[in-house]
Amino acid sequence: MRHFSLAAFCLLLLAAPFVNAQEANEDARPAQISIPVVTDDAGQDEKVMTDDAGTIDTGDNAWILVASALVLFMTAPGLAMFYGGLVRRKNILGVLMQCIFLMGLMSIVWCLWGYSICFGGGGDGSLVGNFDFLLLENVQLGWNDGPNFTGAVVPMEGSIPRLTHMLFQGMFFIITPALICGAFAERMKFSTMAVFMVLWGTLVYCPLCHMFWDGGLLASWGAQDFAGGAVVHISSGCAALICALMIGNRLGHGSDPMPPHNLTYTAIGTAMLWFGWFGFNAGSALSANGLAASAFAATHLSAAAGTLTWPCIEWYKDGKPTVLGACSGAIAGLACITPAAGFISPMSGVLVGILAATCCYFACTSLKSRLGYDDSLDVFGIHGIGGILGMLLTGIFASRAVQDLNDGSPVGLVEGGGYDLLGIQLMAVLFTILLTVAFTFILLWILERTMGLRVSQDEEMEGLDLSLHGEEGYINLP
Amino acid sequence: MRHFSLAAFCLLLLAAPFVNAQEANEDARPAQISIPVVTDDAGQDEKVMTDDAGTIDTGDNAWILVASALVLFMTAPGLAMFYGGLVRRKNILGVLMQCIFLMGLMSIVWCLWGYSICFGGGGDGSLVGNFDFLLLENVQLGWNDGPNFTGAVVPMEGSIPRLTHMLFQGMFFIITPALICGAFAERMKFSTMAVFMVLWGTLVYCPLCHMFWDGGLLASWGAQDFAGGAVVHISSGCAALICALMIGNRLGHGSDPMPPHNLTYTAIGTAMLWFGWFGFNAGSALSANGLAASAFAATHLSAAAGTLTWPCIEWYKDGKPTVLGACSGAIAGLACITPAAGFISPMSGVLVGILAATCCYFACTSLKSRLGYDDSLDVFGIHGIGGILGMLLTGIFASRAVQDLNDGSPVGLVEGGGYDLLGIQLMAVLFTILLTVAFTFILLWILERTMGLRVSQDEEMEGLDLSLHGEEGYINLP
Amino acid sequence: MRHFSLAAFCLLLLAAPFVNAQEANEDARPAQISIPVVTDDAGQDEKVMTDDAGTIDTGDNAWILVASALVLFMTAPGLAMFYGGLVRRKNILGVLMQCIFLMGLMSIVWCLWGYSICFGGGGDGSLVGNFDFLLLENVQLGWNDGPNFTGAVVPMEGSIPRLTHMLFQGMFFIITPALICGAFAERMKFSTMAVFMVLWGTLVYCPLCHMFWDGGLLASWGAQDFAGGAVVHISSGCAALICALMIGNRLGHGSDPMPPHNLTYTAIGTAMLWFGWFGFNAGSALSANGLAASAFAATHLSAAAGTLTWPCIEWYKDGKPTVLGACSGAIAGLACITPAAGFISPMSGVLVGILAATCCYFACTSLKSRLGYDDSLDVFGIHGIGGILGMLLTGIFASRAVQDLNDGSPVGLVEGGGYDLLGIQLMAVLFTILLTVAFTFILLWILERTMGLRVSQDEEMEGLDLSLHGEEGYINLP
Amino acid sequence: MKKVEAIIRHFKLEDVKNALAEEGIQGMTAVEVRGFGRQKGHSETYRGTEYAVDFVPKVKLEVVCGDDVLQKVVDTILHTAQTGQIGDGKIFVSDLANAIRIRTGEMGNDAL
Amino acid sequence: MKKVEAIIRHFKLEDVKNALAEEGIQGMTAVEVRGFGRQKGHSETYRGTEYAVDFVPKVKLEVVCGDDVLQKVVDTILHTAQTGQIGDGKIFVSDLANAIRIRTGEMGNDAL
Amino acid sequence: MKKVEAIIRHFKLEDVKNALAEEGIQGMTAVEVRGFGRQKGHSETYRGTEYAVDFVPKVKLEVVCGDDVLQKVVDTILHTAQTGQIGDGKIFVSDLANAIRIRTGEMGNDAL
Ligand SMILES: Nc1ncnc2c1ncn2[C@@H]1O[C@H](COP(=O)(O)OP(=O)(O)O)[C@@H](O)[C@H]1O
Ligand SMILES: Nc1ncnc2c1ncn2[C@@H]1O[C@H](COP(=O)(O)OP(=O)(O)O)[C@@H](O)[C@H]1O
Ligand SMILES: Nc1ncnc2c1ncn2[C@@H]1O[C@H](COP(=O)(O)OP(=O)(O)O)[C@@H](O)[C@H]1O
Repeated sequence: MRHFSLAAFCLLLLAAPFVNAQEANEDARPAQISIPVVTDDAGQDEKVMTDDAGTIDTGDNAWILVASALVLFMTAPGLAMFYGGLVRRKNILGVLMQCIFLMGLMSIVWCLWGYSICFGGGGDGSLVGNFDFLLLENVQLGWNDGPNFTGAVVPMEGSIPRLTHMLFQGMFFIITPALICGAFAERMKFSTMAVFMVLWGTLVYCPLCHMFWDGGLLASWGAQDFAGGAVVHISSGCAALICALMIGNRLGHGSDPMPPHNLTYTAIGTAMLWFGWFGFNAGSALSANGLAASAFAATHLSAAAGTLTWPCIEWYKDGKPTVLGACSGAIAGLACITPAAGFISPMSGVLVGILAATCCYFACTSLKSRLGYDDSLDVFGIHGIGGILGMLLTGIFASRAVQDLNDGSPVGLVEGGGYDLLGIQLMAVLFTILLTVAFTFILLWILERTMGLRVSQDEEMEGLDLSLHGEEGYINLP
Repeated sequence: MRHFSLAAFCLLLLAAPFVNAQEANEDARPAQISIPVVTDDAGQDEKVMTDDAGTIDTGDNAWILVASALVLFMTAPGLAMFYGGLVRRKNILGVLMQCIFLMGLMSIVWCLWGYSICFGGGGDGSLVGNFDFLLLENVQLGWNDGPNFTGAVVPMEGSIPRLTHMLFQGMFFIITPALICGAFAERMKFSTMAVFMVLWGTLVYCPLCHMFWDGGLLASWGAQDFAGGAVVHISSGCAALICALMIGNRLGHGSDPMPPHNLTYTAIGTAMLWFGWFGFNAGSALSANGLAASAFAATHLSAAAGTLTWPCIEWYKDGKPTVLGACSGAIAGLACITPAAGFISPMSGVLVGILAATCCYFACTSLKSRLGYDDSLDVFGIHGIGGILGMLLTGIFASRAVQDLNDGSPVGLVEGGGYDLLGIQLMAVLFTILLTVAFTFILLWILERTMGLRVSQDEEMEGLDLSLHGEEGYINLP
Repeated sequence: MRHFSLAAFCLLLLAAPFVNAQEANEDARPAQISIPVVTDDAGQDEKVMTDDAGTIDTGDNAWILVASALVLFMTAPGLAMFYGGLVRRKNILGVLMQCIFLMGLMSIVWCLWGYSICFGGGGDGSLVGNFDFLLLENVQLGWNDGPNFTGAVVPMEGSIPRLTHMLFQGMFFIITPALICGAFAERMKFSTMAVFMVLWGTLVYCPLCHMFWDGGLLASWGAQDFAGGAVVHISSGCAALICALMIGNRLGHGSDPMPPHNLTYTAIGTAMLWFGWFGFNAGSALSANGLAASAFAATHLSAAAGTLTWPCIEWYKDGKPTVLGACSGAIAGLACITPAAGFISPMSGVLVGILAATCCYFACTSLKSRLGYDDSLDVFGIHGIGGILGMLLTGIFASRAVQDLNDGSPVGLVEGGGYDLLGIQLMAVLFTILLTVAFTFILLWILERTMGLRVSQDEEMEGLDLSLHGEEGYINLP
Repeated sequence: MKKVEAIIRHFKLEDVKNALAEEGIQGMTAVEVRGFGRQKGHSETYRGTEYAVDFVPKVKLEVVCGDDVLQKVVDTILHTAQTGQIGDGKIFVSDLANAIRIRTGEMGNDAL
Repeated sequence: MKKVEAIIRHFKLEDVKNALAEEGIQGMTAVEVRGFGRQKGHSETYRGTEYAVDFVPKVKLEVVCGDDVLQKVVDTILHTAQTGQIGDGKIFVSDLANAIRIRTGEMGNDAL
Repeated sequence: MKKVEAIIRHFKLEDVKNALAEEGIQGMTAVEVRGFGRQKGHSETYRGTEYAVDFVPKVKLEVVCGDDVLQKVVDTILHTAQTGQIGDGKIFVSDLANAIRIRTGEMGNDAL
């Protein structure tokens, strides 16, 4: 009964395309013609079957399709296991459910309106995209009955079908909200979580994504975010902090022990995230070119450096290197290299990883315990801090050898490009933080007063697995 | 002693190529010349090394190789974890063993005769392929000593080596039997299982595969099955139903609680299946083209819609959305979109997912409990029903924009193509069900009277892990 | 305190690039010009942005990037789960930590000097590579300010960027040491392990790698190792044997039961290794061509045959086929086909798999128990024996249809190429074993006298998870 | 008051619990245990190394009851848990000095 | 000497342990158990098949103590483990014939 | 009849079981427990948050035996389980009113 609001909402959401999909198909025909990059829309006889071999680079398309799969793999099983292992046994399914349900929910939002708001275009300096791609119009394959050409058309984005681009970017739209879940793990109401994520995705993620990656405001400033340091990590990290502050600490936080219930899952999840991150970062080259290889290498080396650094700090300070430390270091390195991967050289990635692990280590240990908030799985400490650091380091290490942003002049601070880029990056970071914090706060404020953010004390005590989902993670009966 | 029949059988099977492989190599040479698509078999000097760069599209080949790996990944760890989590702890290894052993067994069958029976050609309307590809003759790389050309030849299948095609399709030959295992989980004799699968694969899967995908009978009717809605899901689903009926219910079914012993595995397995399914469906385009992207998108959106729909139904009916519901919905959506993925537009995939989850939900809950059979892991309820539905929905949603089946005229019911395709699809579904049910019944009937289908009561009670394999899944001793 | 030596060492290691990286960037410019394969370094106007589309084959690059990711996936989660499941519960994190930490450590060593020593060139018959690629100089994208061309240059290796090659090969540099960890599982000091691996990688792996794969000594003999039968498997297997002998048996070995604590992990890990091995072997074609497809198929069929053979032997001998047997057989088949994958036809792969599983079965059961050493997870029995067998079988089954090594004349023994190749392979195997055994022994001898190889008895009894890392794998408190 | 500890087969737990509940027993506690006894364990073989598992998984059910119902409890368990095969388990009965319900502080038979 | 067995809620274990330790109790042993009682379990539904879990997870804490401190131990547990809701658990007290410290062979109260 | 409950170190279980079996003890039951005592637990640190684990894993071995063999059982356990280090555990002995073999219904010493 009391969850009915969301149930209704979800059904509504699901029903929407039922009404519109066919329209979309109808509408698509005339509109398709105006797509600038259609394949072979001239110089062919009428009634030609889809022949896109001329323009699609199959290598690029293969790579981005694989990268899309890899990014989905990051959310589940990757993040699901990483986070799942860190909570207490009674909440493991709560975490898994958030990840898997978000895979469904955000994908539907993405195809309905998300992609359009992000990548619909909108001109230089715009804040959101326009509605050209609503319901995947002009994205899915279309049919052209025009005078010059009759046949199927494949809307393109560079050398790959726009559908591939939509898929790849759509996977980012899943993992970003999923990352936030770490902040309110073990106590968030499921219905509120779902509604919050739909709104947050629409109001925070989409504009940021557009502003950085679709020629929007921040892009027009010259801000650079290769694969989502700001769009994904700062946004989710800051949102997580606000979530943690507004939903409050877990019952027993600070007094009861809440050790990870299954560090093997966390370690396995880390490795899966690392694996998937290659798709995330190297896929962001949108081509299987040298840039992709460079981003791949930078990503790998930063992760590697992080994996070494964090446990070495622990070793030095506490006498023992921990598995969770190695995992945290890897993720910190990966989050931090994300904005930089396609701008800096792989060897600089090693430095990025070292700095990332060091800063995140202190954020997760000293800072958090001093401030006392319960960002349960350290989303802010790792993704927030890592993302901010990475955006700034991009300004420092960016090299024209990797991407020639300045017509042949040096780019980053280190290679002699001056403070320009660093300054812009700083502004972009501040902008991202502000926007995220403001919207997240408002959304949660409203949701707290309407649906409520938190499960009841009894439910929290019983564990979300039983109280929210009526299931248990492990049942060892014979 | 009493398992000796299979042991012998297996060893025999393994010994076969020992005898024949070299013959194959010998024979291959003259035969190879007759392969229509050899690479550069003219216009080159003698003694040229393999040079296939001219004809192989590396992008396509890369994509299908990756897709092959992904489809294998579906069987294990994907399906192995998905199914493994659903059984009781004492049978977890039984499930894993079935999956892994089948990976071995079916692959060997495939290279010996399976691929040839499926894809050997045989002309319009044929029921099985011929024996041109036995022992991978004319599939593996060959050596040509002919008058015009001396050197290695790469048999091709479109823009990819036939070997790649063989690999990709071979992975389907593994997962289809593995899917059936869900029906008789926790009680099937291992030796009988192995023999049954070899026979079933040969007598049911191969003909169906040929008839749909190698220009056989059903293809000549015009029936469409993009990636295996009938060949894989209806066939395994219906076989599963017959298995469940003939082997009988588990001891204690209906009285003893038999909850999933590890839903975390099931959830992780689901995510892995989703990931692998991209290879399954988008790989079925056999190219990294726009069709692959479209099939990928349709697959993803259908899975997403299923993931939302099933738990929302539970939420509405029982008050709690469950993780198993989300997982089941995802799999239902994926199974259902399989035949349709390359014919319908991605937005229609959303509808397919919603319908799939809804129908499968009722099949797994109301229908099964009413009829009382023990299809233990709901293979029929999800794959059977999902596959049937998907085949029919293909007739409804198929769009010429995705595949222009009708020379530019509308294809599916919705876009105005009339009932033609839908009718054919219905016929093909009925044909598939009939053939599967008949052969599965006959095979099991014979096996029941010879080897026996079921382990003894004691063995079932002790659990298959110990009784069949002499091992335990989890040993928590220090 | 007593681990300080390594801590210091690691930090030093990490600090190194801090000092040198910029130099590298500076130095790179003039050096880059001398790279033979730079992209479009002539015939273009000045100030051209990186344009590598002309030379990079995106299909090949996509495939090798994916393959790199797959090989990393082998180490963790693949090997980590495979090995992790086999130890006792109290040591699971010890295993995971070794894998994950090595992912970090070896990657850093690789980019600093490893790649250069392996692939720096050095002329026919050389023992190690030269230092051209130290700190990824001439590997990462460079900037050229020369007279003919100003812009970014992408150093190439065939049709892929050298960075891609570096990444792919770097993943081998991770998994080889990780494989060794199985020998001294549950008792090795973590600090010593780290130092040993850095030295072993540099002194054993790198020279072997260079001698086989970069035109070094063994290559000049004509020895063939497609994907690492000697470089990876013999080297790790033999090193493992020496480790097991020198570190001594686990406390209670032979008396206390030490069954695998989680065979489900082992089974899942096996499937993941199988999946990743496609990247390992088929990726070693360094192109998405017909050879890649052939290697992929041979790999798959050998794994399949091994998966069948091992449990069938058990079935025959002990009455029950086991899951661990199927997994071991798969890995044996995979290890054994590794050197042969790109030289023999897929059908021969079936035979390789059968022989591999048979030999490794007897090595792991009869041989080991007779000799009494505690190679805890059978690294020698599976990888060592498998690798040796595979190298020899390459000489027997190699076929000119797959790789025309002899200008059109038959290659392997079976197709009539005589004993030449077999002889060379045998010599190469002996050389590999000798070199590995000698260096491994010396390294361990020194380390035993300086850092100590083994944890204290108390630490071993308590389990490495708590004693070395201060964590527990599974905490089932509420 | 008596404490009845019954070591039984796993798959009998539900039956025994239901039978006891029908007899009016309102509470009981179950623990996973491993038993060594006449019922031999099994041996597992991992890559040729045999490993004898002498302990077999059992469930121990603890029921605290008044002296009056002791016989009923023991009989019920005896009947429901019996299969007649070696390894059916044991019932151990011991005296209990006191029982207290934590929620209310009630003592003795009232606490059950 | 007495043996006190307290079946309590999971999340009370730390509190009870700390409270006992403060009272000078130097040792105790905890076991994971599953309890059946007035506190109803829950029902889980897996693909429409409902499955009633009558046993709820509890912890059994065993404390062996001298007769003199028995009351203190019982009271401490009673206070700390109480929430007032059904399912708080029970305390069972029984006599113990002897206690021996394995390390030293000490017996009786000295062994605790 | 007596019930001997021995809380011992994990890795001593096999030794103790074998030693007891050699002494003619035909049955026993083991449970995983967590013990709190003089032997300090350890502290684990997860991302800087220290978490003290006061309970250490132990095994509780329950042996029911006739009064005549009690001493032998206790001595055997004492000798086999001893390492001399803090944390070796305890042996608790209590009286048992009755023992019944479920399979046959035999009572008392015959049931063991
Ligand atoms: N002396 C004993 N003390 C404690 N537990 C015992 C004793 N003897 C048997 N048990 C328990 O009873 C179980 C069944 O005993 P067993 O001898 O195997 O069969 P049965 O009771 O049918 O003769 C054992 O697994 C063990 O847990
Ligand atoms: N007669 C009994 N014998 C053994 N354990 C009991 C008995 N009655 C209750 N218990 C244990 O006490 C726990 C709490 O009992 P319950 O009846 O649910 O609540 P309350 O004690 O508050 O009335 C049960 O879960 C069970 O473990
Ligand atoms: N009073 C007690 N009641 C129940 N169990 C106890 C008691 N004291 C100790 N134990 C158990 O005995 C174990 C060993 O006790 P400990 O004090 O650590 O060492 P030692 O027996 O060598 O002095 C503890 O872990 C605990 O399980």
